[in-house]
Amino acid sequence: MTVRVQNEDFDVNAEIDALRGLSDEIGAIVTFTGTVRGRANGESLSAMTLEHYPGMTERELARVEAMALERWPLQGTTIIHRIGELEPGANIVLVVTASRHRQAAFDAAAFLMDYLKTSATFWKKEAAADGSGSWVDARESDDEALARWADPPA
Amino acid sequence: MTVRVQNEDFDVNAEIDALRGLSDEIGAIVTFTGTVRGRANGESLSAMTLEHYPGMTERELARVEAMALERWPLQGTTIIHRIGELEPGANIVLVVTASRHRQAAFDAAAFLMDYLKTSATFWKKEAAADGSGSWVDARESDDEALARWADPPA
Amino acid sequence: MKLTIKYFAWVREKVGVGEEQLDVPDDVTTVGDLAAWLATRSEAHANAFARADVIRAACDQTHAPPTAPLANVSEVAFFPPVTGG
Amino acid sequence: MKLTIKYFAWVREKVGVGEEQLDVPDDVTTVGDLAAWLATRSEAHANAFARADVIRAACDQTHAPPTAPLANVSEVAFFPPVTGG
Repeated sequence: MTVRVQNEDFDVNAEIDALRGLSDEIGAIVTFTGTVRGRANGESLSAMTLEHYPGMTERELARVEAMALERWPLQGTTIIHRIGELEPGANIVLVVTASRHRQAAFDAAAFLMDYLKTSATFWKKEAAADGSGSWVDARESDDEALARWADPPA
Repeated sequence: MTVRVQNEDFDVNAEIDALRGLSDEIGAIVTFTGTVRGRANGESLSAMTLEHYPGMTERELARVEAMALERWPLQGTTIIHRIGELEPGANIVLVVTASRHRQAAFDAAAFLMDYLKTSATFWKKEAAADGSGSWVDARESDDEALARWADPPA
Repeated sequence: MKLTIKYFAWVREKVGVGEEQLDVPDDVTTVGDLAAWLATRSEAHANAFARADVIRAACDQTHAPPTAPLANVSEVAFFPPVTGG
Repeated sequence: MKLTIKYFAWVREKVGVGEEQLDVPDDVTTVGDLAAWLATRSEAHANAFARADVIRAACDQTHAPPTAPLANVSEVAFFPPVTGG
């Protein structure tokens, strides 16, 4: 039930341990780490800047987290998203889910990422190695990924 | 492409960083950590012992890993499974997958866990708080989880 | 009607500012109306809203479609489709 | 036919040993035959193989059904369904 938006890097071990301590019924912990690719479609990246909508971002992340908690039996969730200037290879986003069984943890983590990608108010600007900058276009496949969750879980 | 069977604990950060260094195209890293539940079905656990079939276990894990690498575009995978005496709350198993995009990383990690659960030669014996010991029964739901992967991926 | 208007990412860059406090005419009653009215305010605004179909909006920090009413709203934001994660 | 037989988990506990080197009669040609023959060797073996339907097997460290032939096999293992992960 943690949401953080920050420039600082995160520590996956520390976030896993924070959830592990919440309940002695936890048997499965899934993490998703999104990173800045150093190369995409053959082009080298020199850096990425993450802009966001302060206030709304935190509200959206909390809303998405609440949806996951309502849908799956989770002992804990954490969402951390970095903003500002990030180097190639750097962490961008961390999602952690803890549950009794693995399927809920896997599904909830994928759900959180799909919703975050399409509703949390972040925008990426890539700086190419030649100094040019361009805003990243939204991917249609992200909308398609979201459609998977339209039906209630089995 | 790493498989390890060991009594020692593992370090999730270190394993993530090991995969991250393999390619500058990695954008998504998923980890699954399975832990010893301190309480299950209302009963307290004092410890768990993991027995395995040396030689065959490593072969099965390598086989399952090769299946995942053939099925998804992965930059790297790691499977670590602990054996011997483990305390409640302790780590049992770690699976890490790294890919360009999140869906392959999520699916491959879930696949590895489903196959590992039904084919890797490990057996859990639980010691209850009252000193009694019992071998854990296989769960039918694990066989059902495996059936999901019968069709080729979309 | 007094509104705080916020812009993000390339919408912000094209408009040239991140935020404006504006007194909006009474016949501007929806998010879509507001986008059309903003586009008339300067060449920079017109340029920013030229691709109005791809611009998203939020009213008081909640995602809102072009048909969303502005009644009782104090902050409206315009931005491209999000690309976080 | 000389075979190394391995037992794991509760099969091992019931048999009382983790490994045996045995000379197996020629009419024992499949994994299922071998389980039936092992069950006749002692009360402990009989007890271990009483629930033969739930016991799994591997030939030379590869999962094998009861119908699997023993020709050219040097190591056979019997164990309960796996419970790792």
